[in-house]
Amino acid sequence: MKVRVQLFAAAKELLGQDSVTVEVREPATLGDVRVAVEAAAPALARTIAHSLWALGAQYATEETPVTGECEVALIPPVSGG
Amino acid sequence: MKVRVQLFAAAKELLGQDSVTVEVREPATLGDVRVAVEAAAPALARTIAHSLWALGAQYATEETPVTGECEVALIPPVSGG
Amino acid sequence: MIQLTEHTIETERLLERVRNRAAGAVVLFLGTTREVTAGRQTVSLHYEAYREMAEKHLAELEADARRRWALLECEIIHRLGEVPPAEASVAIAVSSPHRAEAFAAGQWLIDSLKRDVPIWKREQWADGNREWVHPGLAEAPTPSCNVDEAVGEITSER
Amino acid sequence: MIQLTEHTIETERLLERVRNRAAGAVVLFLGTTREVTAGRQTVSLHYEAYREMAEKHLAELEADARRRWALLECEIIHRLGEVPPAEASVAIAVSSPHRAEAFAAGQWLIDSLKRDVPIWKREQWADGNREWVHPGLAEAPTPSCNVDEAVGEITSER
Repeated sequence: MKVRVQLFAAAKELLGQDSVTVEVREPATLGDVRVAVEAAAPALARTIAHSLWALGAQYATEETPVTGECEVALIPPVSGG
Repeated sequence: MKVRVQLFAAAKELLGQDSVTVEVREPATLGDVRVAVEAAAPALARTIAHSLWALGAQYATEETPVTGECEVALIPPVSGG
Repeated sequence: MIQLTEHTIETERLLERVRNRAAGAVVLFLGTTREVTAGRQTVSLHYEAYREMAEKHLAELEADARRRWALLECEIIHRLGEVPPAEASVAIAVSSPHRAEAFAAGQWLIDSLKRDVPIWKREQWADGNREWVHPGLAEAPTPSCNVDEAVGEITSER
Repeated sequence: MIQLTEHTIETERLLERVRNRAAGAVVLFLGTTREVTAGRQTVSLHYEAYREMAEKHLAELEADARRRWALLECEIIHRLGEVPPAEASVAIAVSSPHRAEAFAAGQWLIDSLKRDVPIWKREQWADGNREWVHPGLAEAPTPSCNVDEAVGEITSER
């Protein structure tokens, strides 16, 4: 299945696009998505190492199952406020 | 010498006046002034027991010497803010 | 800057004065008149100060706060006279490069002000009673006097 | 109430909304753009959010704060886009019967927001450099790129 991962801040600028879509085999977890993104966009490796993941607009662990309808996002270290 | 003691809040209202002037023998301390005020205005006894004193617009102990030119004030427990 | 005033505290102008290009944080504290205290309804609070001493003491608090924390601006305003519900009797505004100092200084300033500065408030209760607030003074041995709004010479203690 | 906005944060209206007849205390925190950070001059900060998640998270912070402290009102506003020096990128305003809760909730809210809410800032330095701020990401292995103000696709990391 295809999973679209939203990108923000430095991750978005590193890739020059606000999302990256990867192919993962079902059943998949956020960890599988991570591996696929690292393969598709090696430039993001360092950022990913320091980032969290969100599923359905909430922080989620890499064990969390992912379906094709899920809203997935890479959350680099935040700096609001 | 005569010493004028400024009164505020409940102390002022209890006496119906914003100061009380007492006679003390020189050399005098704030403690002597206190004794003289208690004698002149027995209605203030309870308030005085819970109050501080100010000399020249600063908190001062009862051992502090007082002269006739001093600005003396009775400071009941404060409640600003 | 410190100020005692008989007028409404203008918070927008106060915030303008503490804004600073070197600041990362601004903390504003407002002490406001609470309508209900321990189940009793307050019509307004009336504040009185020993002005000369209060101004001196507030200026010392500002100087102390500036010594203790890296503040860029520090303003303390206390209103005197009548203060109706929801209006501010006191405003403390500080700015600093980082937020920890601004919060710490703001809390310390209001705590110190309430503990030490010679300002007093009188509750005007909805039932017609008035009383000066003198924390620590034991309950008055005489009952509080019911007075007309127009009078106001007589009071009771807490 | 929580809000993400592209516009200047109107502090006076914010204070009006948190004023409350049952409140004895109001605490307002403003996070403002600091012109100089570690000796470098900032022209402005640019804020970006994962809007849907940030709004959800801010609403949860408000709900948590209301559970933890006896708050009467609680407002969190974060500005997005460009924020010039001395202007506020974030405003947190709370009111409560007593001041301890207002200070504690205000500090907890800004600490939690800065730690968890998916909002990012990009420094626009006076020397022409831009960089996204990602605390904990080690120094970029490549030097930061000097870009025109008009470009802005390329960035470096802290």
